Amino acid sequence: MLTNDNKDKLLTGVIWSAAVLTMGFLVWILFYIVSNGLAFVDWSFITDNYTRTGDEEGIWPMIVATVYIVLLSIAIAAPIGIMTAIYLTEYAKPGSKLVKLIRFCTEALAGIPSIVYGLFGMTFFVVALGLGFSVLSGGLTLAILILPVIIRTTEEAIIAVPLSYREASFGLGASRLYTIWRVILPAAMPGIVTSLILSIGRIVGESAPVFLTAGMVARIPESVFDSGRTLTVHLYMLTTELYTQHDWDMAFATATVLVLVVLGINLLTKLISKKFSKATY
Amino acid sequence: MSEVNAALQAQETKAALASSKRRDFVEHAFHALFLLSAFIGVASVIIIGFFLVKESAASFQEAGVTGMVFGMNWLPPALYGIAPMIAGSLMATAVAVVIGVPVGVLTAIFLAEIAPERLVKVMRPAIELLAGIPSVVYGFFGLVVIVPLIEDVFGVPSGATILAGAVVLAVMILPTVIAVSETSLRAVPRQYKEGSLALGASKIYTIFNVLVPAARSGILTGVILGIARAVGETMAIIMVMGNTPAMPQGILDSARTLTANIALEMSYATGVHASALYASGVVLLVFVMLLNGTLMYLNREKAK
Amino acid sequence: MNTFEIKDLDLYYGDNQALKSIQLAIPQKQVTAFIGPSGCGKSTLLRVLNRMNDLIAGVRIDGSVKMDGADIYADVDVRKLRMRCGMVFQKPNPFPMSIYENVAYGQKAQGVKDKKTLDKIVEDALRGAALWDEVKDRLHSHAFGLSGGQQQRLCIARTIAMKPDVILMDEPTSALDPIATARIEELMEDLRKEFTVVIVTHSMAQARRIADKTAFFLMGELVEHGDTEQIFTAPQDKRTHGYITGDFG
Amino acid sequence: MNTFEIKDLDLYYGDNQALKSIQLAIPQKQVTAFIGPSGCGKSTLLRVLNRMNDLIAGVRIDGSVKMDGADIYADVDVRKLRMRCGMVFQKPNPFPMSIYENVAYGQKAQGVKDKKTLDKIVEDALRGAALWDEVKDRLHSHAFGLSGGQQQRLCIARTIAMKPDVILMDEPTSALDPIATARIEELMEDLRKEFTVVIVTHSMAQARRIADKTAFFLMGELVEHGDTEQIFTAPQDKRTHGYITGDFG
Amino acid sequence: GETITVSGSNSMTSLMEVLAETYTNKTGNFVEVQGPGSSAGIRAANQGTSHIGMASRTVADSEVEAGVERIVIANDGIAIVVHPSNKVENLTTEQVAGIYRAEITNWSEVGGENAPIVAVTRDSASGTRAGFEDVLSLKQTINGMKVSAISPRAQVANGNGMVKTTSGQNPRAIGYISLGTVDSSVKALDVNGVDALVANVQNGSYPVARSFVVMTGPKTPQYAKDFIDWILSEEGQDIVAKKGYVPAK
Ligand SMILES: Nc1ncnc2c1ncn2[C@@H]1O[C@H](COP(=O)(O)OP(=O)(O)OP(=O)(O)O)[C@@H](O)[C@H]1O
Ligand SMILES: Nc1ncnc2c1ncn2[C@@H]1O[C@H](COP(=O)(O)OP(=O)(O)OP(=O)(O)O)[C@@H](O)[C@H]1O
Ligand SMILES: [Mg+2]
Ligand SMILES: [Mg+2]
Ligand SMILES: O=P([O-])([O-])[O-]
Repeated sequence: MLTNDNKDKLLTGVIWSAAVLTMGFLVWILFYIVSNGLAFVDWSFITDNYTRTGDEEGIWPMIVATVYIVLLSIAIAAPIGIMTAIYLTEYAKPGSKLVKLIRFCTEALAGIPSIVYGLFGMTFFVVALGLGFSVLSGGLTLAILILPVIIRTTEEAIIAVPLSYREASFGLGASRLYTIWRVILPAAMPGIVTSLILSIGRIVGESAPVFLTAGMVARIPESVFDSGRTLTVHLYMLTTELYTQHDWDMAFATATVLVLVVLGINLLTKLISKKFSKATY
Repeated sequence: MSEVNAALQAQETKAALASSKRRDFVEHAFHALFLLSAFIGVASVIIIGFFLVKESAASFQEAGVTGMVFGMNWLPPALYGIAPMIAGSLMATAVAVVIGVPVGVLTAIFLAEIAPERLVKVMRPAIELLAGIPSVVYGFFGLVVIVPLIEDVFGVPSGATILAGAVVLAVMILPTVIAVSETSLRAVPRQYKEGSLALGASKIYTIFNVLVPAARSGILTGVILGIARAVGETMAIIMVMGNTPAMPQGILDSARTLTANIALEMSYATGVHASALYASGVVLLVFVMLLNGTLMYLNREKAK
Repeated sequence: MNTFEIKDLDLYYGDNQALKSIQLAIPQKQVTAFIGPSGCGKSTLLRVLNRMNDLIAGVRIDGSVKMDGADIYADVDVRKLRMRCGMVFQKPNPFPMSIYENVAYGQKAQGVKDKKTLDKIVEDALRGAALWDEVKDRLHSHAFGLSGGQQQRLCIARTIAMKPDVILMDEPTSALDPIATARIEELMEDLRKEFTVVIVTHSMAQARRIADKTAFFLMGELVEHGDTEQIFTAPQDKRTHGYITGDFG
Repeated sequence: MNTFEIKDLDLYYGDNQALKSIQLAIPQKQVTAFIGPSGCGKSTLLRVLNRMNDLIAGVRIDGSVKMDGADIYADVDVRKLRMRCGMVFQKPNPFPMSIYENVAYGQKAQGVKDKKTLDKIVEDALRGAALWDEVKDRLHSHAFGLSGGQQQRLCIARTIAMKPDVILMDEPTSALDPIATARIEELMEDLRKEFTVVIVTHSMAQARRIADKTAFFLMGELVEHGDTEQIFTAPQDKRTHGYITGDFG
Repeated sequence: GETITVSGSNSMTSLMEVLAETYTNKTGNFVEVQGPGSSAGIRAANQGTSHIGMASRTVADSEVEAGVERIVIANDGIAIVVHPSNKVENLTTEQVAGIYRAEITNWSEVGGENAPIVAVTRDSASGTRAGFEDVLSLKQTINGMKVSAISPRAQVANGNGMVKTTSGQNPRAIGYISLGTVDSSVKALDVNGVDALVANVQNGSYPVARSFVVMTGPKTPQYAKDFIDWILSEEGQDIVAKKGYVPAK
């Protein structure tokens, strides 16, 4: 029979082990990837073209394609998402049927597995609208995919703006629009920026919905109607074609770059929200 | 005299307070714009739903809903049974939950209640990093590390098993479970904790008897979001689970998930075969909707 | 002259009745205090006067509220009403922007853009709120750098800048220290010369110090109202008597 | 006999000093009230007595606090200290479980499992908190079904069930209506027979009604303490006088 | 220059990308290659969504619509591969078929160690798989439709590389991949005693072989057809040979 104190000690031990396990796994994955890949990441790996004749094996075209797709989907989704969040928090009657419908649909969008987005994007944008495998198809598909992330996070940021600001602004006879523009959006800005960066992370990490809509051509897209291969898709392609040790090295190197990109995005989120919160408060 | 004055002032005030229409126009226009934006999300769901149903109709017609959902054999273009894939998805998810949820919840407890603040400052970004790593990287890691490991440890002919998929999924749902659980643990009113400690209860007793029960619905939300993520995961699973379209006999057997089925065959398939893949998507969506429904139900309980 | 005349006012939050057939006249250019125990409806009634309760879903109002003889729940532009009835809240709530921007906010929201006009209005308002001397050298620094008492005066300045007829204050000093409280109470002396002031306070002593008229509420009812001196020295209702002698609350 | 003896106590929240060289003795089996304006440090001092401040990061304490002669900041088991000094909070905070479970909680946390023992303790505690008759038929229904006043008495019962020597109360009636407040005040009469009671209150009237001793705080300092009657009728310090006559606060 | 779009067989992409790049460097016309799989290539040619479709197997008349032209640009063997440590050197076509039908499940049945066989196949509509099934008669008829007879318990890999990784990692695995992609990480078995060599494919003695086919539709522009002509030219066919495939001419 365990005494109370021993039971406490045991449970404390269990909790510590869970934390160690979580961290252990993270360190293991990171170490495995980075230790195998970092040696092959150099400047030319980043800035070189990628050719199948074997002259160049850089990832520059993938970086450019990733940036294009990120910019395009954010440019489409951000205004829509932010305006939706404004509607839900500032205009709609809470609990009305309309809000329920919109919220239900946002939840549904958030729940749809990304492979289904791929399926849909390929049928709708690529074939039905005739956009082909292109940065545009990919950007549109991913825009829908990140819409719920932006809506939810922005909503939370807006709701977190103290009621007292709204009261003060309305109390001074300001209109709703003016209140939103001058007080609410600036105060919610760190949250909004965070939501955008979260979305970037999501886009960078996706693979199936990207290659089913944007294709996988490894060159710098010249227009939004060209196909492009993102970094993650590139890693996926590499892993399905691991022939020589050299192929392995390139896969590890690409994975390392991806991990570093994600790390950079996370740090950026922290930095920006810190900076904003200093600026406004 | 003063009555006349009063009446005059009333009129003046009334006029001064009367609403002006021109200004309201801009307000109305923006109101409409915001509303329109809000409907784009609704429209997207409708279009996606429409296309899925439309595209999957042919296969449901050909094979019948029960023929597909309960069919044991996937041999397009003759047989379109996706029961093995449904089982594969469910088993992989279930095992991932069994592994990932206890570890996740306990880690959340660690972060919210046990860890010194300095450690939390290191761990939280680390866990966010875990959340941001692309699933392809997890799959790659699973393929070259976990799969051979399972071969060695369990002595099975091939390590590409449900267990391998579940381990990878467990790690992938950890960040979701941890983040949501930690938030809800921290949201438990301070009074509960103080009340318990003031009665001389130990920290651990307080955690398991007051904090965790009070945060239960939040923790459940985290678990359900984790399940949704696990059910929807594709690329990592393709790389580690063997993708055999046969009914799995146990967790040390290979299996194919619904998502893997779509990703593996989508670009090849035509006709009814393609339609059957859309049907897999519909089944997947039904799962996720059920999960969402559960979540809404739970949150309604919480609101009470 | 009365600024407000409230007749048969009932107010419900959903099913919960928070105000019960209130009859009350609020005289012009005087300070009227609302007192009563927590939850009795003081804030609710105050917010009826500039229709701030419109922001809360599920609020239902019966009865009539007239401002200078005009029904404010008839077809009026709520924004204009709120410009005429400025409001100061319990916790100082300056906007997260500079001192200047805070005071100019209301005018800018009405479309005033001319810098000179704004400068003048800002200065006048800050003087009116007895804050000018303390901040004139740092008008463009952030409002959050001010102390609690200064922030509250800034909120009063912000309200004065709208040139309202009425200033509504909901426990404006309850979050302040005694010295800051004293400064605001002094300021009230000046304000009453120009504005009709309605103040909610939980401190009977404060009501006694600053109010011309006092209204005592209990559980949504207006128990008694009249001259402050009379309420505190010769209350008509024994509930009022019980409250001011400290039998409950 | 004094239960607590506090000497030269300084307390800092980070750099902010919240208590300044407090000297205070709290006598056994009497009711001691802490009064003073908001933020003066009443709650902080109360929480010093059962080391509840340990939970807050960055708190630093100098000086000595002795309970029955033993230094509670020396090497003591905090859990045992807290069992001896029960605490009742401002807002009733029953746990989200049944009435019975709430009262039995503390004993269970000590490892008591025997049903009979627990039943007895629960009944005694509920009787002690004058709640037994109201809840005896629904011991196993959820505590949130009780009214605010009942919940607060449940929290007192929960504390009594630990058989403490001291009960610390932080504004225990400020969230309650007058009738519930009256019931709790009645209960205090009984409690003082068995326990040393320390109560923080913002209502001077309440302090006067229930306390044997009163201590008046201002900005972290103990201005004056002594017999309640004396503090209210013949305060030694003019700040005390100013406060009780309503000049500030 | 113009952009020529090519899509289809995954096995053909590694060859096609080299051809494309050489051609682009030569003419300035960009060739875009997507490699989702042979069936997608056939569909692309039928629907005209790409200029050129690719299939790594023979395409039947019934599969293409009128106006779609099929051109063989190369021939390729399908290598049966195992882990380099596997002692088995040779299998007959019957044995291979037996393994994939799951009639042979242990390496000892075909002269190897006593260990279970892990069969790895490609996804159901891969050209490599179709070619493999054709040659080994791995077909069965169900509901009047010809479908694969490969056991559903065989693992499915979504590309030549994935098959290779699995066979190269697992000593019990067997798989099949395009001969042009074989290297030292796996061991290619002899089939019916014939070495898996390009020469043996060319002279017809190696039994498991298929054609690389490109398809053009009525909408395919001349500049895309020029690309195919160039592939069939000496220069193009040289590259085919250099990459380890059998030239069509
Ligand atoms: N937004 C709201 N929704 C529902 N009920 C409310 C709301 N605001 C106030 N109430 C209820 O209306 C009643 C009156 O509240 P009000 O805030 O006017 O009291 P008060 O006299 O200002 O009290 P206090 O001194 O605590 O500020 C209370 O019972 C309160 O619970
Ligand atoms: N957790 C904390 N961290 C930092 N400062 C604190 C903390 N809690 C209280 N303080 C500060 O310590 C001082 C005393 O606070 P305390 O809560 O003891 O006052 P109080 O007399 O109980 O006031 P009230 O009547 O409002 O409850 C205040 O200035 C307060 O801001
Ligand atoms: Mg109020
Ligand atoms: Mg306090
Ligand atoms: O060449 P395939 O990828 O279709 O086998």
